[in-house]
Amino acid sequence: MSVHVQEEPFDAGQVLNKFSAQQEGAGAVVSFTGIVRDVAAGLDHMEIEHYPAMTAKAIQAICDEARERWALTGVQVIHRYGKLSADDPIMMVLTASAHRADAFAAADFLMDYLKSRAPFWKKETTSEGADWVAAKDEDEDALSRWSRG
Amino acid sequence: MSVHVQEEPFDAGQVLNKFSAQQEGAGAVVSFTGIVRDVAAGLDHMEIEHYPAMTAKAIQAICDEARERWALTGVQVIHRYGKLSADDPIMMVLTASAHRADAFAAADFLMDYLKSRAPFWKKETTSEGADWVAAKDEDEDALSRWSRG
Amino acid sequence: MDVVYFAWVRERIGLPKETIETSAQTVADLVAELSSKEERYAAAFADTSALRVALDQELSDFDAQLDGVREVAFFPPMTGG
Amino acid sequence: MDVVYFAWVRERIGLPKETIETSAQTVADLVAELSSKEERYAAAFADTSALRVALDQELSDFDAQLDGVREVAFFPPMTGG
Repeated sequence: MSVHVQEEPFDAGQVLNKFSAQQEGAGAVVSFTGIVRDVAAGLDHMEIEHYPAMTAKAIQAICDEARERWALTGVQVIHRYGKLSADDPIMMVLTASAHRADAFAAADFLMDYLKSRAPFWKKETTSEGADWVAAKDEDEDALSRWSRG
Repeated sequence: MSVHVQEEPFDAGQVLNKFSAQQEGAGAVVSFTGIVRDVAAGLDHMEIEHYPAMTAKAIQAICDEARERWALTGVQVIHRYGKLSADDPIMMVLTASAHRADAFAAADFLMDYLKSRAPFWKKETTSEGADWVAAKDEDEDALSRWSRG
Repeated sequence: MDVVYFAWVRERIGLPKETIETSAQTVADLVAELSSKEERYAAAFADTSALRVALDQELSDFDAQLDGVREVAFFPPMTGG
Repeated sequence: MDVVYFAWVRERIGLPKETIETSAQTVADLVAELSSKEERYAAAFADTSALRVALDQELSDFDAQLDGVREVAFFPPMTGG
Protein backbone atom coordinates (compact mmCIF):
# COMPACT_ATOMS: atom_id res chain seq x y z
CA MET A 1 0.00 0.00 0.00
CA SER A 2 1.44 3.36 -0.91
CA VAL A 3 0.28 6.95 -0.80
CA HIS A 4 2.04 9.71 -2.71
CA VAL A 5 1.14 13.37 -2.32
CA GLN A 6 3.36 15.28 -4.67
CA GLU A 7 3.80 18.45 -6.70
CA GLU A 8 5.60 16.62 -9.54
CA PRO A 9 3.75 15.23 -12.55
CA PHE A 10 3.51 11.44 -12.85
CA ASP A 11 3.22 9.05 -15.77
CA ALA A 12 -0.04 7.13 -15.36
CA GLY A 13 1.08 4.26 -17.60
CA GLN A 14 4.33 3.77 -15.71
CA VAL A 15 2.48 3.88 -12.41
CA LEU A 16 0.01 1.24 -13.63
CA ASN A 17 2.73 -1.10 -14.86
CA LYS A 18 4.81 -0.76 -11.71
CA PHE A 19 1.78 -1.30 -9.49
CA SER A 20 0.63 -4.38 -11.45
CA ALA A 21 4.10 -5.91 -11.30
CA GLN A 22 4.05 -5.73 -7.50
CA GLN A 23 0.79 -7.64 -7.08
CA GLU A 24 0.90 -11.26 -5.94
CA GLY A 25 -2.09 -13.35 -6.91
CA ALA A 26 -4.06 -10.50 -8.46
CA GLY A 27 -6.28 -11.35 -11.42
CA ALA A 28 -7.77 -7.86 -11.61
CA VAL A 29 -6.20 -4.40 -11.55
CA VAL A 30 -8.40 -1.30 -11.68
CA SER A 31 -6.99 2.19 -12.17
CA PHE A 32 -8.71 5.53 -12.02
CA THR A 33 -6.98 8.61 -13.38
CA GLY A 34 -8.41 12.06 -12.69
CA ILE A 35 -7.53 14.61 -15.36
CA VAL A 36 -7.76 18.42 -15.35
CA ARG A 37 -10.66 19.32 -17.63
CA ASP A 38 -10.83 22.47 -19.62
CA VAL A 39 -13.80 24.70 -18.71
CA ALA A 40 -16.20 26.76 -20.78
CA ALA A 41 -14.33 30.03 -20.29
CA GLY A 42 -10.99 28.40 -21.20
CA LEU A 43 -8.75 27.18 -18.39
CA ASP A 44 -5.47 29.00 -17.95
CA HIS A 45 -4.41 26.78 -15.07
CA MET A 46 -5.61 24.98 -11.98
CA GLU A 47 -4.07 25.38 -8.54
CA ILE A 48 -4.55 22.62 -5.97
CA GLU A 49 -4.08 23.55 -2.34
CA HIS A 50 -3.85 20.92 0.36
CA TYR A 51 -3.34 20.55 4.11
CA PRO A 52 0.06 18.89 4.32
CA ALA A 53 -0.17 17.80 7.95
CA MET A 54 -3.44 16.01 7.26
CA THR A 55 -3.37 14.83 3.65
CA ALA A 56 -1.32 11.64 3.72
CA LYS A 57 -2.91 10.63 7.03
CA ALA A 58 -6.44 11.08 5.67
CA ILE A 59 -5.68 9.15 2.48
CA GLN A 60 -4.02 6.39 4.46
CA ALA A 61 -7.12 6.05 6.63
CA ILE A 62 -9.32 5.75 3.52
CA CYS A 63 -6.99 3.08 2.08
CA ASP A 64 -7.04 1.17 5.37
CA GLU A 65 -10.82 1.20 5.30
CA ALA A 66 -10.83 -0.12 1.72
CA ARG A 67 -8.46 -2.95 2.65
CA GLU A 68 -10.65 -3.88 5.56
CA ARG A 69 -13.77 -4.02 3.38
CA TRP A 70 -12.42 -5.83 0.31
CA ALA A 71 -9.86 -8.58 -0.33
CA LEU A 72 -7.16 -6.54 -2.04
CA THR A 73 -3.62 -7.52 -2.90
CA GLY A 74 -2.68 -3.85 -3.14
CA VAL A 75 -3.84 -0.23 -3.13
CA GLN A 76 -2.07 2.89 -4.33
CA VAL A 77 -3.04 6.55 -4.37
CA ILE A 78 -1.16 9.42 -6.00
CA HIS A 79 -2.47 12.97 -5.71
CA ARG A 80 -0.82 16.11 -7.01
CA TYR A 81 -0.99 19.61 -5.61
CA GLY A 82 0.27 22.93 -6.94
CA LYS A 83 -0.16 24.27 -10.43
CA LEU A 84 -1.67 22.08 -13.18
CA SER A 85 -2.86 22.64 -16.75
CA ALA A 86 -5.73 21.19 -18.78
CA ASP A 87 -5.18 17.49 -19.57
CA ASP A 88 -2.67 16.99 -16.75
CA PRO A 89 -3.34 13.94 -14.57
CA ILE A 90 -4.35 15.17 -11.11
CA MET A 91 -4.51 11.93 -9.27
CA MET A 92 -4.66 8.21 -9.61
CA VAL A 93 -6.14 5.36 -7.60
CA LEU A 94 -5.08 1.75 -8.19
CA THR A 95 -6.55 -1.39 -6.67
CA ALA A 96 -5.75 -5.04 -7.27
CA SER A 97 -7.54 -8.18 -6.22
CA ALA A 98 -7.98 -11.83 -7.09
CA HIS A 99 -11.45 -11.00 -8.48
CA ARG A 100 -12.77 -8.04 -10.40
CA ALA A 101 -15.71 -7.17 -8.14
CA ASP A 102 -13.44 -6.34 -5.20
CA ALA A 103 -11.05 -4.26 -7.30
CA PHE A 104 -13.90 -2.26 -8.87
CA ALA A 105 -15.76 -1.66 -5.61
CA ALA A 106 -12.62 -0.59 -3.77
CA ALA A 107 -11.54 1.87 -6.48
CA ASP A 108 -15.04 3.34 -6.65
CA PHE A 109 -15.13 3.66 -2.85
CA LEU A 110 -11.67 5.24 -2.70
CA MET A 111 -12.65 7.83 -5.30
CA ASP A 112 -15.84 8.79 -3.45
CA TYR A 113 -13.95 9.21 -0.20
CA LEU A 114 -10.97 11.01 -1.69
CA LYS A 115 -13.32 13.50 -3.39
CA SER A 116 -14.99 14.54 -0.17
CA ARG A 117 -12.66 13.52 2.66
CA ALA A 118 -9.10 14.20 1.54
CA PRO A 119 -8.07 17.81 2.19
CA PHE A 120 -7.57 19.18 -1.32
CA TRP A 121 -9.11 22.29 -2.83
CA LYS A 122 -9.10 23.20 -6.50
CA LYS A 123 -8.97 26.73 -7.86
CA GLU A 124 -9.50 27.34 -11.55
CA THR A 125 -8.07 30.39 -13.32
CA THR A 126 -9.69 31.38 -16.62
CA SER A 127 -9.68 34.58 -18.67
CA GLU A 128 -12.59 35.63 -16.45
CA GLY A 129 -10.64 35.31 -13.21
CA ALA A 130 -9.95 32.74 -10.53
CA ASP A 131 -12.54 30.73 -8.64
CA TRP A 132 -12.55 27.91 -6.13
CA VAL A 133 -14.29 24.84 -7.46
CA ALA A 134 -17.46 24.26 -5.44
CA ALA A 135 -18.06 20.85 -3.90
CA LYS A 136 -21.01 19.06 -5.46
CA ASP A 137 -23.91 17.78 -3.40
CA GLU A 138 -23.76 14.60 -5.44
CA ASP A 139 -20.20 13.96 -4.22
CA GLU A 140 -21.32 14.16 -0.61
CA ASP A 141 -24.37 12.03 -1.43
CA ALA A 142 -22.15 9.42 -3.09
CA LEU A 143 -20.68 8.57 0.31
CA SER A 144 -23.99 7.23 1.55
CA ARG A 145 -23.60 4.33 -0.91
CA TRP A 146 -20.92 2.94 1.36
CA SER A 147 -22.54 3.27 4.77
CA ARG A 148 -22.74 0.03 6.65
CA GLY A 149 -26.21 -0.11 8.07
CA MET B 1 -13.93 3.40 -29.77
CA SER B 2 -11.59 0.58 -30.58
CA VAL B 3 -11.61 -3.18 -30.15
CA HIS B 4 -8.46 -5.28 -30.46
CA VAL B 5 -8.53 -9.07 -30.41
CA GLN B 6 -4.95 -10.20 -30.67
CA GLU B 7 -2.48 -12.95 -29.95
CA GLU B 8 0.37 -10.53 -29.21
CA PRO B 9 1.09 -9.28 -25.69
CA PHE B 10 0.34 -5.63 -24.95
CA ASP B 11 1.80 -3.09 -22.56
CA ALA B 12 -1.02 -1.98 -20.23
CA GLY B 13 0.72 1.27 -19.28
CA GLN B 14 1.29 2.29 -22.89
CA VAL B 15 -2.30 1.44 -23.73
CA LEU B 16 -3.55 3.56 -20.83
CA ASN B 17 -1.42 6.57 -21.80
CA LYS B 18 -2.34 6.40 -25.46
CA PHE B 19 -6.04 6.03 -24.67
CA SER B 20 -6.00 8.95 -22.20
CA ALA B 21 -4.22 11.19 -24.70
CA GLN B 22 -7.03 10.62 -27.23
CA GLN B 23 -9.85 11.72 -24.92
CA GLU B 24 -11.40 15.16 -25.39
CA GLY B 25 -13.04 16.62 -22.31
CA ALA B 26 -12.55 13.58 -20.11
CA GLY B 27 -11.97 14.19 -16.42
CA ALA B 28 -12.01 10.50 -15.53
CA VAL B 29 -10.29 7.48 -17.08
CA VAL B 30 -10.92 4.00 -15.68
CA SER B 31 -8.89 0.99 -16.74
CA PHE B 32 -9.37 -2.66 -15.91
CA THR B 33 -6.58 -5.13 -16.56
CA GLY B 34 -7.24 -8.84 -16.30
CA ILE B 35 -4.15 -10.88 -15.44
CA VAL B 36 -3.46 -14.63 -15.64
CA ARG B 37 -3.45 -15.90 -12.06
CA ASP B 38 -1.40 -18.80 -10.93
CA VAL B 39 -3.45 -21.70 -9.56
CA ALA B 40 -3.01 -24.04 -6.61
CA ALA B 41 -1.46 -26.83 -8.66
CA GLY B 42 0.99 -24.44 -10.36
CA LEU B 43 0.06 -23.04 -13.76
CA ASP B 44 2.22 -24.11 -16.64
CA HIS B 45 0.29 -22.02 -19.14
CA MET B 46 -3.16 -20.85 -20.14
CA GLU B 47 -4.63 -21.24 -23.59
CA ILE B 48 -7.41 -18.92 -24.69
CA GLU B 49 -9.60 -20.08 -27.55
CA HIS B 50 -12.03 -17.75 -29.26
CA TYR B 51 -14.56 -17.63 -32.09
CA PRO B 52 -12.89 -15.31 -34.59
CA ALA B 53 -15.95 -14.64 -36.73
CA MET B 54 -17.93 -13.56 -33.67
CA THR B 55 -15.48 -12.05 -31.21
CA ALA B 56 -14.93 -8.51 -32.45
CA LYS B 57 -18.61 -8.20 -33.38
CA ALA B 58 -19.75 -9.30 -29.92
CA ILE B 59 -17.33 -6.94 -28.16
CA GLN B 60 -18.34 -4.08 -30.44
CA ALA B 61 -22.01 -4.66 -29.56
CA ILE B 62 -21.18 -4.53 -25.84
CA CYS B 63 -19.21 -1.30 -26.33
CA ASP B 64 -22.09 0.23 -28.30
CA GLU B 65 -24.45 -0.62 -25.48
CA ALA B 66 -22.10 1.02 -22.95
CA ARG B 67 -21.89 4.19 -25.04
CA GLU B 68 -25.65 4.32 -25.26
CA ARG B 69 -26.05 3.98 -21.49
CA TRP B 70 -23.35 6.35 -20.27
CA ALA B 71 -21.83 9.62 -21.44
CA LEU B 72 -18.40 8.41 -22.51
CA THR B 73 -15.71 10.24 -24.44
CA GLY B 74 -14.14 6.90 -25.35
CA VAL B 75 -14.11 3.13 -24.86
CA GLN B 76 -11.39 0.61 -25.67
CA VAL B 77 -11.18 -3.16 -25.28
CA ILE B 78 -8.14 -5.36 -25.88
CA HIS B 79 -8.40 -9.13 -25.44
CA ARG B 80 -5.71 -11.67 -26.11
CA TYR B 81 -6.07 -15.25 -27.27
CA GLY B 82 -3.56 -18.07 -27.63
CA LYS B 83 -0.96 -19.12 -25.10
CA LEU B 84 -0.39 -17.06 -21.95
CA SER B 85 1.60 -17.51 -18.76
CA ALA B 86 0.96 -16.53 -15.14
CA ASP B 87 1.09 -12.75 -14.64
CA ASP B 88 0.48 -11.98 -18.33
CA PRO B 89 -2.21 -9.39 -18.98
CA ILE B 90 -5.14 -11.16 -20.68
CA MET B 91 -7.30 -8.21 -21.48
CA MET B 92 -7.96 -4.59 -20.77
CA VAL B 93 -11.02 -2.36 -20.74
CA LEU B 94 -10.72 1.44 -20.76
CA THR B 95 -13.47 4.01 -20.38
CA ALA B 96 -13.30 7.79 -20.22
CA SER B 97 -15.91 10.33 -19.27
CA ALA B 98 -16.35 13.86 -18.01
CA HIS B 99 -17.34 12.44 -14.62
CA ARG B 100 -16.13 9.45 -12.66
CA ALA B 101 -19.48 7.75 -12.08
CA ASP B 102 -20.03 7.15 -15.80
CA ALA B 103 -16.50 5.87 -16.36
CA PHE B 104 -16.72 3.45 -13.42
CA ALA B 105 -20.18 2.13 -14.27
CA ALA B 106 -19.31 1.62 -17.93
CA ALA B 107 -16.08 -0.27 -17.14
CA ASP B 108 -17.86 -2.45 -14.59
CA PHE B 109 -20.66 -3.16 -17.11
CA LEU B 110 -18.21 -3.95 -19.91
CA MET B 111 -16.35 -6.43 -17.71
CA ASP B 112 -19.53 -8.22 -16.67
CA TYR B 113 -20.62 -8.55 -20.29
CA LEU B 114 -17.22 -9.50 -21.67
CA LYS B 115 -16.95 -12.26 -19.04
CA SER B 116 -20.15 -13.96 -20.06
CA ARG B 117 -20.98 -12.74 -23.57
CA ALA B 118 -17.72 -12.50 -25.50
CA PRO B 119 -16.76 -15.85 -27.05
CA PHE B 120 -13.54 -16.71 -25.22
CA TRP B 121 -12.73 -19.92 -23.39
CA LYS B 122 -9.82 -20.45 -21.04
CA LYS B 123 -7.97 -23.70 -20.58
CA GLU B 124 -5.44 -24.05 -17.77
CA THR B 125 -2.56 -26.50 -17.96
CA THR B 126 -0.93 -27.49 -14.68
CA SER B 127 1.29 -30.39 -13.64
CA GLU B 128 -1.98 -32.29 -13.06
CA GLY B 129 -3.20 -31.85 -16.62
CA ALA B 130 -5.28 -29.48 -18.67
CA ASP B 131 -8.78 -28.28 -17.81
CA TRP B 132 -11.28 -25.82 -19.21
CA VAL B 133 -12.05 -23.06 -16.73
CA ALA B 134 -15.69 -23.38 -15.67
CA ALA B 135 -17.96 -20.35 -15.92
CA LYS B 136 -19.07 -19.11 -12.52
CA ASP B 137 -22.72 -18.70 -11.63
CA GLU B 138 -21.80 -15.38 -10.06
CA ASP B 139 -20.61 -14.12 -13.44
CA GLU B 140 -23.94 -14.90 -15.03
CA ASP B 141 -25.74 -13.43 -12.02
CA ALA B 142 -23.67 -10.25 -12.30
CA LEU B 143 -25.43 -9.43 -15.57
CA SER B 144 -28.75 -8.98 -13.82
CA ARG B 145 -27.31 -5.86 -12.18
CA TRP B 146 -27.60 -4.12 -15.54
CA SER B 147 -31.07 -5.13 -16.63
CA ARG B 148 -33.28 -2.18 -17.40
CA GLY B 149 -36.67 -2.81 -15.90
CA MET C 1 -25.01 -25.41 -43.11
CA ASP C 2 -21.73 -24.91 -41.24
CA VAL C 3 -21.56 -26.13 -37.68
CA VAL C 4 -18.66 -24.99 -35.49
CA TYR C 5 -17.60 -26.15 -32.04
CA PHE C 6 -15.44 -24.56 -29.37
CA ALA C 7 -13.61 -25.49 -26.18
CA TRP C 8 -14.62 -28.87 -24.68
CA VAL C 9 -17.49 -29.23 -27.13
CA ARG C 10 -14.92 -29.17 -29.93
CA GLU C 11 -12.75 -31.66 -28.04
CA ARG C 12 -15.60 -34.10 -27.37
CA ILE C 13 -16.87 -34.00 -30.92
CA GLY C 14 -13.32 -34.16 -32.22
CA LEU C 15 -13.47 -31.45 -34.86
CA PRO C 16 -13.73 -27.68 -34.98
CA LYS C 17 -16.06 -27.37 -37.95
CA GLU C 18 -18.16 -29.40 -40.34
CA THR C 19 -20.63 -28.76 -43.09
CA ILE C 20 -23.83 -30.74 -42.84
CA GLU C 21 -27.02 -31.31 -44.75
CA THR C 22 -29.98 -31.12 -42.43
CA SER C 23 -33.69 -30.54 -42.49
CA ALA C 24 -33.78 -29.68 -38.77
CA GLN C 25 -36.22 -26.83 -38.07
CA THR C 26 -34.76 -25.66 -34.78
CA VAL C 27 -31.47 -25.81 -32.91
CA ALA C 28 -32.98 -28.46 -30.63
CA ASP C 29 -33.89 -30.56 -33.69
CA LEU C 30 -30.32 -30.28 -34.94
CA VAL C 31 -28.95 -31.31 -31.54
CA ALA C 32 -31.27 -34.35 -31.54
CA GLU C 33 -30.26 -35.27 -35.06
CA LEU C 34 -26.52 -35.05 -34.36
CA SER C 35 -26.88 -36.87 -31.01
CA SER C 36 -28.66 -39.79 -32.62
CA LYS C 37 -25.95 -40.02 -35.28
CA GLU C 38 -22.90 -40.74 -33.13
CA GLU C 39 -21.98 -41.24 -29.51
CA ARG C 40 -19.48 -38.36 -29.48
CA TYR C 41 -22.29 -35.90 -30.32
CA ALA C 42 -24.56 -37.44 -27.70
CA ALA C 43 -21.77 -36.98 -25.15
CA ALA C 44 -21.16 -33.36 -26.13
CA PHE C 45 -24.86 -32.48 -26.15
CA ALA C 46 -25.87 -34.55 -23.10
CA ASP C 47 -26.69 -31.45 -21.04
CA THR C 48 -27.70 -28.54 -23.23
CA SER C 49 -28.22 -26.35 -20.15
CA ALA C 50 -24.40 -26.36 -19.93
CA LEU C 51 -24.14 -25.21 -23.56
CA ARG C 52 -24.59 -22.01 -25.50
CA VAL C 53 -25.51 -21.64 -29.15
CA ALA C 54 -24.88 -18.84 -31.62
CA LEU C 55 -26.60 -18.48 -34.99
CA ASP C 56 -24.61 -16.56 -37.58
CA GLN C 57 -22.41 -15.27 -34.74
CA GLU C 58 -25.25 -13.98 -32.58
CA LEU C 59 -26.09 -15.65 -29.26
CA SER C 60 -29.37 -17.47 -29.55
CA ASP C 61 -31.19 -20.34 -27.86
CA PHE C 62 -32.14 -23.95 -28.48
CA ASP C 63 -35.71 -23.13 -29.50
CA ALA C 64 -34.54 -20.82 -32.28
CA GLN C 65 -35.46 -21.54 -35.93
CA LEU C 66 -32.64 -22.49 -38.29
CA ASP C 67 -34.36 -21.07 -41.34
CA GLY C 68 -31.82 -19.06 -43.38
CA VAL C 69 -29.00 -19.64 -40.89
CA ARG C 70 -25.58 -20.27 -42.43
CA GLU C 71 -23.46 -20.98 -39.34
CA VAL C 72 -24.43 -22.63 -36.08
CA ALA C 73 -21.92 -22.57 -33.20
CA PHE C 74 -22.00 -24.71 -30.06
CA PHE C 75 -19.82 -23.97 -27.06
CA PRO C 76 -19.75 -23.95 -23.26
CA PRO C 77 -20.51 -20.75 -21.31
CA MET C 78 -17.88 -18.15 -22.11
CA THR C 79 -15.01 -17.53 -19.74
CA GLY C 80 -13.35 -14.43 -21.13
CA GLY C 81 -12.27 -11.30 -19.29
CA MET D 1 -3.61 26.90 19.93
CA ASP D 2 -2.79 26.97 16.25
CA VAL D 3 -5.56 27.83 13.85
CA VAL D 4 -5.08 27.13 10.13
CA TYR D 5 -7.19 28.14 7.15
CA PHE D 6 -7.43 26.78 3.62
CA ALA D 7 -8.83 27.81 0.23
CA TRP D 8 -11.33 30.68 0.30
CA VAL D 9 -11.44 30.66 4.11
CA ARG D 10 -7.73 31.45 4.08
CA GLU D 11 -8.26 34.15 1.47
CA ARG D 12 -11.11 35.84 3.35
CA ILE D 13 -9.30 35.80 6.64
CA GLY D 14 -6.10 36.87 4.91
CA LEU D 15 -3.66 34.46 6.52
CA PRO D 16 -2.92 30.74 6.41
CA LYS D 17 -2.13 30.24 10.09
CA GLU D 18 -2.15 32.00 13.44
CA THR D 19 -1.56 31.10 17.05
CA ILE D 20 -4.24 32.31 19.42
CA GLU D 21 -5.02 32.34 23.12
CA THR D 22 -8.58 31.29 23.74
CA SER D 23 -10.77 29.90 26.45
CA ALA D 24 -13.37 28.68 23.93
CA GLN D 25 -14.81 25.32 24.98
CA THR D 26 -16.04 24.18 21.59
CA VAL D 27 -15.35 24.87 17.94
CA ALA D 28 -18.59 26.88 17.78
CA ASP D 29 -17.37 29.02 20.71
CA LEU D 30 -14.10 29.64 18.87
CA VAL D 31 -15.96 30.61 15.70
CA ALA D 32 -18.13 33.05 17.69
CA GLU D 33 -15.08 34.51 19.41
CA LEU D 34 -13.17 35.06 16.16
CA SER D 35 -16.25 36.39 14.34
CA SER D 36 -16.86 39.02 17.03
CA LYS D 37 -13.22 40.10 16.86
CA GLU D 38 -13.00 41.25 13.24
CA GLU D 39 -15.18 41.58 10.17
CA ARG D 40 -13.00 39.31 8.02
CA TYR D 41 -13.61 36.41 10.42
CA ALA D 42 -17.34 37.15 10.52
CA ALA D 43 -17.33 37.08 6.69
CA ALA D 44 -15.43 33.79 6.54
CA PHE D 45 -17.58 32.11 9.20
CA ALA D 46 -20.93 33.59 8.11
CA ASP D 47 -22.30 30.20 7.06
CA THR D 48 -20.68 27.37 8.97
CA SER D 49 -22.81 24.83 7.07
CA ALA D 50 -20.53 25.66 4.11
CA LEU D 51 -17.44 24.95 6.22
CA ARG D 52 -15.59 21.95 7.54
CA VAL D 53 -13.39 21.75 10.61
CA ALA D 54 -10.54 19.42 11.53
CA LEU D 55 -9.10 19.03 15.03
CA ASP D 56 -5.49 17.85 15.08
CA GLN D 57 -5.90 16.80 11.43
CA GLU D 58 -9.03 14.73 11.97
CA LEU D 59 -12.37 15.84 10.53
CA SER D 60 -14.66 16.92 13.34
CA ASP D 61 -17.70 19.13 13.83
CA PHE D 62 -18.64 22.47 15.28
CA ASP D 63 -19.99 21.00 18.53
CA ALA D 64 -16.69 19.30 19.30
CA GLN D 65 -14.74 20.15 22.46
CA LEU D 66 -11.40 21.93 22.07
CA ASP D 67 -9.94 20.44 25.25
CA GLY D 68 -6.38 19.28 24.53
CA VAL D 69 -6.54 20.21 20.86
CA ARG D 70 -3.38 21.72 19.42
CA GLU D 71 -4.42 22.57 15.87
CA VAL D 72 -7.82 23.65 14.55
CA ALA D 73 -8.30 23.87 10.78
CA PHE D 74 -11.16 25.60 8.93
CA PHE D 75 -11.82 25.04 5.24
CA PRO D 76 -14.57 24.65 2.65
CA PRO D 77 -15.78 21.19 1.60
CA MET D 78 -12.94 19.33 -0.06
CA THR D 79 -12.73 19.12 -3.83
CA GLY D 80 -9.95 16.61 -4.41
CA GLY D 81 -9.93 13.64 -6.70
